[in-house]
Amino acid sequence: MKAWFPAPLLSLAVFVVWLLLAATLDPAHLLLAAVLAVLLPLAAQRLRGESAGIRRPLLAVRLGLRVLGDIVMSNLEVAGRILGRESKIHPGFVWIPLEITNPHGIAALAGIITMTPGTLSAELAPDGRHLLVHCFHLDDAAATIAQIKQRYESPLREIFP
Amino acid sequence: MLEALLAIPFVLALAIGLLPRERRRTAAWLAGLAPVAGLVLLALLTPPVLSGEGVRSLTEWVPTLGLAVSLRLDGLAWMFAGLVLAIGGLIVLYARYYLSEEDSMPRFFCFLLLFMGSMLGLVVAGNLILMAVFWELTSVSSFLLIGFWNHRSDAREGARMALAITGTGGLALLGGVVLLGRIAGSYELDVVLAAGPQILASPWYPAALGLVLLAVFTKSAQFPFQFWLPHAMAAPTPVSAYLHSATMVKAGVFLLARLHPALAGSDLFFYVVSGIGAVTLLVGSWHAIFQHDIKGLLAYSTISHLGLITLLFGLSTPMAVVAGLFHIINHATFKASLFMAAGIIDHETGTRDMRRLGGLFKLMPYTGALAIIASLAMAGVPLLNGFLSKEMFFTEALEVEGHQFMRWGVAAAAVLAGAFGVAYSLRFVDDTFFGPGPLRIETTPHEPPRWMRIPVEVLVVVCLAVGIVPALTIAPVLHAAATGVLGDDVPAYSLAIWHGLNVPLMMSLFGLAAGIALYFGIKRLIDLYGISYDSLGRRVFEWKTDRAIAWAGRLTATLENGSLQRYLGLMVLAALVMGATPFLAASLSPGGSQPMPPLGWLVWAVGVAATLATVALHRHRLLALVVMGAVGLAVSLAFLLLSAPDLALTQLLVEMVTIALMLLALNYLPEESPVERSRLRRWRDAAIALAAGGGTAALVHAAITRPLDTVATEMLALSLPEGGGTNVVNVILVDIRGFDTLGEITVFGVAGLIVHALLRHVRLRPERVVDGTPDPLLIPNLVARLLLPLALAVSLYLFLRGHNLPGGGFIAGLVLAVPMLLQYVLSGTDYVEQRLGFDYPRVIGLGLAAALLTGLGSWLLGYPYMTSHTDYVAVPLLGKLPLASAMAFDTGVYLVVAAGTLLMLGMMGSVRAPGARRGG
Amino acid sequence: MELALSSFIGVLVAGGVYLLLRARSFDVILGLTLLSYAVNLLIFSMGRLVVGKPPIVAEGLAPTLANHADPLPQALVLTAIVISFAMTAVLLVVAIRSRGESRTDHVDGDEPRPGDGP
Amino acid sequence: MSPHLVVAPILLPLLAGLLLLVLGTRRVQVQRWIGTLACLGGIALAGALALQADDGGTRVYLVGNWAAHLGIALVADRLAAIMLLATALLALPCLVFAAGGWDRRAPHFHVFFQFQLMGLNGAFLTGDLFNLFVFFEVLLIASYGLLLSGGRGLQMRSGLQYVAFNITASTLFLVALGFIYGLTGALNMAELAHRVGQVPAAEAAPLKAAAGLLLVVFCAKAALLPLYFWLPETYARSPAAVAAMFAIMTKLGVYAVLRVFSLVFGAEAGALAGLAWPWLLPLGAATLVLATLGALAAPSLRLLAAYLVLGSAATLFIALGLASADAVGAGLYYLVHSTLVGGALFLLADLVRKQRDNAGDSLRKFDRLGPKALLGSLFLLAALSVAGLPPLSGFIGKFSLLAAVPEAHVAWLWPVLLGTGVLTLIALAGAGSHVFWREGGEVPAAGRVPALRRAEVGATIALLALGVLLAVAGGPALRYAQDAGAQLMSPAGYIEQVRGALPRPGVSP
Amino acid sequence: MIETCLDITLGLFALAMLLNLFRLLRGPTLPDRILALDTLYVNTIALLVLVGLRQGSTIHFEAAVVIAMLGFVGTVVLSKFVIRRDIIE
Amino acid sequence: MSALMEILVCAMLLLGGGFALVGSWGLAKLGDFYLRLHGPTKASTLGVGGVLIAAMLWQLVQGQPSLRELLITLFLFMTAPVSAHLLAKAALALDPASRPADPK
Ligand code: NA
Ligand code: NA
Repeated sequence: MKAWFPAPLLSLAVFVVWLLLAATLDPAHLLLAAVLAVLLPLAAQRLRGESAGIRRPLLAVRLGLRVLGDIVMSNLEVAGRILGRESKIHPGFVWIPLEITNPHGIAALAGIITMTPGTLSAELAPDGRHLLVHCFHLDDAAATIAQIKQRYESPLREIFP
Repeated sequence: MLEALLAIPFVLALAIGLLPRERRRTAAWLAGLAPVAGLVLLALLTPPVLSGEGVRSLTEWVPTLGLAVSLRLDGLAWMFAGLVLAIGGLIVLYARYYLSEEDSMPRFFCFLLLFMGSMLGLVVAGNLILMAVFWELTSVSSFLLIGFWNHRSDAREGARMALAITGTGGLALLGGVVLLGRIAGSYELDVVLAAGPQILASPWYPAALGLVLLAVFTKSAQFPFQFWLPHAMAAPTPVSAYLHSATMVKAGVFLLARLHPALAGSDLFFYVVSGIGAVTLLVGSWHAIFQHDIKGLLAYSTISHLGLITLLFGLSTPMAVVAGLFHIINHATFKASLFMAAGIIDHETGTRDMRRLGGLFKLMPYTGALAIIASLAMAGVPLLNGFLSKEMFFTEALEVEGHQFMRWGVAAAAVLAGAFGVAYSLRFVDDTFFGPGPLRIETTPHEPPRWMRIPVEVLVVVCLAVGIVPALTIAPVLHAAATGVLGDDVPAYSLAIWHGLNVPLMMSLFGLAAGIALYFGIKRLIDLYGISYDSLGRRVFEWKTDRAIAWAGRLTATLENGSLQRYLGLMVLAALVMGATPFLAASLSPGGSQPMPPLGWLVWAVGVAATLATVALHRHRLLALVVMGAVGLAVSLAFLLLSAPDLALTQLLVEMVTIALMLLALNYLPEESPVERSRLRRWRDAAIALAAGGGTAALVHAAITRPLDTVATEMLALSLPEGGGTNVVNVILVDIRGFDTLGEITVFGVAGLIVHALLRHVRLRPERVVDGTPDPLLIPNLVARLLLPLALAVSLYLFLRGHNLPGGGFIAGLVLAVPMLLQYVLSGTDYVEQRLGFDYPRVIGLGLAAALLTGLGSWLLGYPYMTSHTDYVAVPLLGKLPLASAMAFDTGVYLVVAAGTLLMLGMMGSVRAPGARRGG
Repeated sequence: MELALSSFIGVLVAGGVYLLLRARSFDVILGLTLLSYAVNLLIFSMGRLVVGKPPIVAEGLAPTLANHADPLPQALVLTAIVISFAMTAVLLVVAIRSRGESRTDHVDGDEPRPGDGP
Repeated sequence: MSPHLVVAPILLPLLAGLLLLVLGTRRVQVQRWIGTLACLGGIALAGALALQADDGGTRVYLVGNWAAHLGIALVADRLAAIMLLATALLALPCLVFAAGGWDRRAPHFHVFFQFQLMGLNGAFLTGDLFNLFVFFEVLLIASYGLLLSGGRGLQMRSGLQYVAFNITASTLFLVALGFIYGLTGALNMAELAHRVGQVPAAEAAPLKAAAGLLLVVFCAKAALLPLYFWLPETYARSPAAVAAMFAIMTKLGVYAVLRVFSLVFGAEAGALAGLAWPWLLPLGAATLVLATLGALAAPSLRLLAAYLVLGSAATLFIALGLASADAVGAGLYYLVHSTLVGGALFLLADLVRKQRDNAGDSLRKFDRLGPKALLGSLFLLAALSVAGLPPLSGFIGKFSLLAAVPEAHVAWLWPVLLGTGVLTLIALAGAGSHVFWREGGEVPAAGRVPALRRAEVGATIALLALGVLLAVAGGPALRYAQDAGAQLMSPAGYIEQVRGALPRPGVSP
Repeated sequence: MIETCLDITLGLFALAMLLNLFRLLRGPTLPDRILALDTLYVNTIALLVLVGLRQGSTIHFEAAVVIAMLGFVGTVVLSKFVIRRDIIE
Repeated sequence: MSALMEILVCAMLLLGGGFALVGSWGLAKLGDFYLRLHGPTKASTLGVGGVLIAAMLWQLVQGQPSLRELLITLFLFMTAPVSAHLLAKAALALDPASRPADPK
C-alpha cells in the first residue's frame, strides 16, 4: 500500500482535483482520476523528500476550520485598521520560538500565520527554531506569541509529530 | 578538326599542370607537342582556306543566348593561327633552355599552353560572344604568365596592372559585342560581318564602337592605356617574346581587323582609330629611345608598332588594311627574335641594362649578328621585311583622305616615327654590342646553347626571306588574310622590293638618315643614361587604384560602423517609408467602431500605463521587468475579453517563463543601463518610435474598422465535421494548419538546443554575488512540492481536452514546465536533475518524432501528409472514446514544449561562475 | 473599442521601437518583448474585435462568424507567441555569452568612447 | 512519381534531425553518416522534383488534405525546384566540409544543419504566406545555432547583432502578415493573389503599405541597401561551412521577393500589380556598387567572400527589378551559380586561413602558404567564376543578364554591371596575388600548420566542380531558368492550379 | 439584482486593480512593485470569474485556475532574484 | 429560497469585492512596506474567495452545480502565503536594517 500511495493525502488531492477539473463523475473519469492519483504522486515523489505523514486527520480538519474563521475575523479587524488612521497602527516584528520540529508542520504554521491577517511569517531563523513574524498591529508581543503557539502550533505538533 | 586544333593546347595544358614539379623534360616535350600538332592540323586545313571557302564548325552551348561554340577558319584566322602556333613552338623550344632550375617548368608550360589555346580560340571564334570568352581568357592566362615570377613585386604588380587594364577591356568588349549582336540580330560572326551597313546606321553604333575600341586599345596598349605593357616586362623573357610579338597585344589589332567589315566606314571610326594609332606610334617610338632596359626599349617599340598597325586599320582603305596585316606578320617575326635575343643577353650577362652592356659583339658574335639583322628589320632597312610594310604604310600615309590636318598629321607622324624607330634600333645595337662594356658582369658571356639560338635563327631567316623574296614567301599568306578581312575587295598590290624612286622611298631614306642623325645627335647633346622616365600612366593608375581602394574602405567603414542601433534604425525607417508611401496619394476614411466595454478601459489603462512605465524605467532593468509583467497581464486580459481564451492562457504562461529567463540572464548583466550620452540620439529615436507607433496604430485602426471576408468562415463550419474538435483554434493548430505547428515546435526545440549548446560547460561571472549560503526557502519549497502533482493533473487535463476547449499541447506543456521551474528555483538545478535527470534533447527528439510520425500515418491510407483521422474506439466500461490522430500530434507538441522549456531553464540555471565547483 | 486597441498597439510599438534602438542588449530585449506584445495584439485584432464569443463551436450555435470570433488569427498568434518566446530565449543566452566574452553588454561589443557620435 | 515527393524534402531533414537527437550526441561518426545520407537524399529528391517540374506544371500538395485556401498547400514549380536543388547541392559539400572537424567543436551541429535544410526547403515549397514565415523562423533559428554553437569572442557579438536584427525583421514580417490577413482574409498565396486582384484602386493604400512592409522584411533577409550593413561581418565571422550555407540564405530573401511579388502582387494583382519592381532596380544597383567597393577594400578573404555574396544578391535584385521573363531567368541561373561559387569561396577562405599560420585569411598581413598550387588553382577557378569571367558560370549569368537589360536601361545599368565586374576582378586579383604570390615569413615548423583535410578540400572542389558543370550545361540550365522566369511572370496558371486543387474526398471522422 | 451586484463587484475589483497599478508605477521599493503585480494577478482571478458569471460562460475558468496555481511564480522568481540574484542555484 | 440565495450571493460578491478593494487600498495608502504587504496578500485572497463562493452558490441557483471554483480557492490559498513570505524575505534582504536581531 505504501508503495502505491506514498502520500495518501496527496493522492486523494489529485483524485479530487481531477474530478473537479473534469466536473463529472463519469466512470471513465473516475478511473482516470484513480490512475492519476497513483501515478502523479509517484512521479512527484522522486522530487519530494520524506512525505508529510499526517497523524490526526480530524484535528487537522478542525484546525482548518478554525483558521478559516480566524481569517474572516481578523480580516475584518485589519480592514478596519486600514481604513482608519495609519498613525494608530503599531507594526512590529517578533520572533516566535518554535517547539515543532517537523518541517511540514513548520511550513503549515508559517502558512497559517501568513494567511491569517495581521501576521506574516517572514523568515525561519537560521537555527530553524524561531519564526520571524511581522505583525500588522503589535500591542503585546508576548500575548501574540502565546496566542500563535496555543491556537496553531500545538495542534500542528500533534498533526505533524 | 577545327575543334581538335583548339582543344589540343587546353588538353595538354591540363596534362602538364598535373605533372609534378620535377618532370621538366616531360613538360617541355608535351608543351612542344601542342604547336607541332597544331601546325600539322592547320596545314591539313589550309586548302579550303586558301580556296576562300574557309572551315566552319558549330556546337551549341547556350542556345537561348545565341552563344555557341562556333568556329570559323578563314584567311585572317588562318594567318593568325599560324603565327600563334609557329612562334609559340619556337618559344617553347627557347623557354626549355631559358628557364632555370628554380622555375617550375610544368607550371610555366601549363600557363603558356593555356594562353596559346586562348589566343587560338580568339582567332578561330566564329561567334562574337565566344570571341569575348577567349579574349578574357587571354587576359587571365597572360596574368598568370606575367606574374610567373611572383616572388618579385614588379612581376606581381605588372601582372595585376595588365589584368586590370585588359580585363576591363574584355568586359567592355562583352558589352560591345552584345550591342552588336542586338543590332545584327545574331552573335554569329558571319551574320554580324554581313550587317555592316545596318550597324553603322544604328543609334547604338557609337556605343558599340566605343566599347569595342576600348577593348582594342587596352589590349593593344594604345595611348593612353599603353603603360601596362612595359610593366609586363617583368615576365620571363619567353613570355614577353610571345605576348608582345605575335599574340597578346596583337589580339587588339586582330579584333580591329576581324570586325573591320562591321565597324569601319564611319568618320568616327576613321578619326578615332587612326588618331589614337598615330599618337601611340609617336609616343611609343619616342619613349623607346630613352629606355635603358632592352626589354623596355622593345616594349615601347612594340607600342609604337601597334600604333602603326592601328593607324593603318583606322585609315580603312583596302590597301591600308593589307599593309596593316602585313606589318602584323613582320612585326611578330622581328620582335619575337629581338626579345629572344634580349633574353639570351640577359641570360649570359645577368643584366638587360644597356648602361652596363656594350661590346658584346666580340663575345657573342653569332647572337649579335642575329640581333642586329632583326633590329634592322625593326628599323625598316631595305631587304628586310620591316622595310616592305613600312613602305606600304608610307604610301598609305600620303593618300589619307579627310581633314587636312589629318592628312598632314599622318604623313608627318609617319616620317617622324620612322626616324625615331631608326634611332632606338640604333641605340639597341650600339649600346649592346659595341662601345665600352660590359660593366660589372660576374661571368664572361658567351654564345648560348645551340637549341636556344635556333628559334632566333629561324625568325631572322624569315625576316630576310620575306624581305628579299616577298612574292615567293609571304604573298599567299597575306592574300589569304586580306581576303579574310576584305572579302572580294582585296586591292591589287605588289610586294616587290623596288617600286622605283618614289616618295615613300624618299621618306624611308630620309627617316633612315634622320634617325641616325637623331641618335648620334641626342647621344652627344644630352646624357642618355641620365634620363629616366617614370611612367606617368603607371603613376596615375597606381595612385588611382590606391586612392580608390582607400576611399572604398572609408566608405564601407562609414556605412558599416558595426552599430546594431543604426542597422535596426534603418530597418524601422525603411518600414516607415514603405508603410507611408502609399498614403501620399491616398487618404483613408475611418470605418465604423464598436462601443468600448467598461472593463476594456481598465485593461487599456493598465496596459498603456505599464508600457509607458516600462520605457521610462528601462534603465533600471529589474524595475522595468516587474512593470512589464503588468503589460503582459493587460495583453492577456485583452485576449480574454476579446474571446481568445487560448491566447490568454498561452500569453500568461509564456510570460512567467520569460520573466524567469530574463532574471536568469540578468544575473550576468549589469543591473542598470548607463545614461546614453547623446541627447540628440534619444530624441531622434523617440521621434522614430512615435512615428512607428502612430503609423501602426493608424493602419491597425484603418484595417480593423473595415469589413472582412475571411476563409475562417469555412474553418468554423468544418472544424467539428472535418477536424473533429470544437475548439476551432486547436483544430487549426493541430490539423488545418498543423504544418505551421510542426515548424513552430521545431523552432522551439531548436531554441532549447541552442541554449544547451551555448551554455554547456560555460562559465560566466555573475554581476554580483550575494554572500552566504543559499537560503533553503523551506516553506515555499514544501508548497511547491505539494503543488507539483496537482499541477501535473491540471496539465494533463488541459492537454486532453484541448481539442474541444481551451488548452492543448502547448499550454499543457507550459503548465507542466512552470511548476518544474519552481522546483528549479526553490531546490536548485542539481537537486532536480539528480532526481529527474531527463535527457531533454532526446525528449525533444521524441516529441518531434511523435509529430512527424503521426503525420506520416496518413500516407499508409493514401492521403496527404498530416491528414487527420479520428475514430471512436469502444472500450469496455468507458464506452466510446475518441482517438484522434491530431491528439497524437499534440503529444509531440506537449513533449517538445515541456522538454524545450525545461532545457532552457535548466541550462540557464546550471551556469557556474569561474572557479566554482559543481554542486556549490 | 477599435480606437482603444489600436492606440494600445501604437503605444506598445512606440515603446518597443524606442527600446529596440537602445545600446544595451537587455534594453533591446525588453523592446523586442514589447514589440512582440504589439504584434500579437495586432495579428489578433485583424480578426476584428468580438466580445464574449470564443471560437469554440457548440451544438445549437451556428458555426459562423456572427457567433464566434475569428479563430484563424488566434491560431496565428499562438504560433507567433511560441516562436517569439523561443527567439527571446536564444537572444538572452547570446546576450549573456556576448557579455561574458567581451565584458560589456553594449550591443556593438565595445563600450562607446567619449566623442563617438551617433 | 509519388505525390508525396513534394513534401518529402521537408520531412527528410526533419527525420534526420530528430534521429540525430534521439540517438544522442556521443558518436560523431554516426551523426556524420546520418547527415550525409539525408543530404544525398535531399539531392535526389530535389533532382526528381526538378525533372518533374520541367513539364511546366505546378504541383500542389494539400497538407492535411485541406483545401489550399484553408490549410497549407505546398507547391512545386520550376522556381521551387531550382531553389531546392541549389540548396541540396550546396548542403552536401558544406556538411562534408564541416565533417572535417568543425562538427566536433560545435554541439548539435548536425541537428542544426538538418533543421536549417528543413526550414529552407519548407520556405521554398510552401504556398502559404504564414507558413513561409514559420519556415523562415525554422531556418533562422537553426542558423543561429549553426552560427553560435562552438563560437566565442567576437563571434558572439556579431551573433548578437545577427539574432537581434533577424528577430526584428521577423517581427516586422508578422506585422505585415497581420495586415495582409486583416485586409484580404486569406493566407494562401494563390488565394491572396486572387483576392488582391479584386481590391479596388481607391482601397489599395493599406494593402500597399502591408506589401511594402513585407518587401522590407525580405530585403532585410536578402541584404539590400540600406539593410545589408549587418551582413559582411556576420558572414565573415561564421564558421566556414556555416558561412557557405549562408550563401543560400541571402538568396532566400530574393526568392521570397520573387515569389510573393510576382504571384501575390504580380501581373494579376490589379491596382497593386508590379509593386516591388520599381524599388528593386535602383536599390539593387546601389547595393551592387557598394558591395563591390566593400570587396575592393576587404581586409580579409572571408570578408571579401561576404561582399561578393552580397553583391550577387544585389545582382539578383537587379534581375528581378527588370521584371521580365528573360531577366528573371538570367537571375535564377545567376542565383544557382552565385550560391555554389559563393559557398566555395567561403570554404576556400577557410582552407587558406588554416594553412597560413599567422596571417590567417588576412589580406594585410602575409605569410607562407603551404599547398599553394592546389589552393591557388581553386582560388583562380572561383575568382574567375565569381568575377563573371569566361568561360565559367558567372560569365553566362552575367552575360544573360546583360542581354536581358532592355534598351531603356542599358545606358546606366550596363556600366554598373560591367564596372562592378571590373572592380571585382581587381579586388580578386589583388587578393589572390597577396595570398598566393606575396609570401613572407618563415617556413612554418612541421606540425604548426595542419595538413589539409581530404574532406574539406574535396568539398571545396566539389562545389567548384558543380559551378563548372553549370557552365558546361549552360544551355539546358539557362533554358530551365528562363522557363521558370516565364512561368513566374505569368502567374495565372499557378493561381488557377492551386485554387482549383481539391482535397481527396472520403476521409473524415 | 444579481447583474447589478456583479457589475458593482466588477467595479470594485477594477478600482482595486487601478490602485494596484498605482502602486506598481509608484514603487517606491522593488518589493512594492512585485507585490502590486502579484495583487494584480490575484484580483484578475476574481475579475475572470465575475466576467464568466456575467457572460454565463465557463470559458475563463482555465485561465483563472492557471493564474491561481501559477500566478505566484512570477513573484517567487522576482523575490528570489532580490534575495539571492541567482534564481536557480 | 432562490431570492434568499440571490441575496446571499450578492452579499458574498459585495463582501469579496469590498475586501479586495480594502486590501488594494491598503496597498496604495499605507506608508510602510511591511504594512502594505498585509493588505493585498490576505484581503485580496479573501475577497477572491468570496467571489468564488458566490460563483458556486450562483451556479447552484442556476441549476448547474459546480465545485470547480473550489479548485481555484485551493490553489490560491496554497500559493498566496508563499508570495507574501518571499516578499517579506525580499524586503528584509534589501533592507537588512529593518530586520530584528537573531533571537538569543
Ligand atoms: Na543559476
Ligand atoms: Na548557478
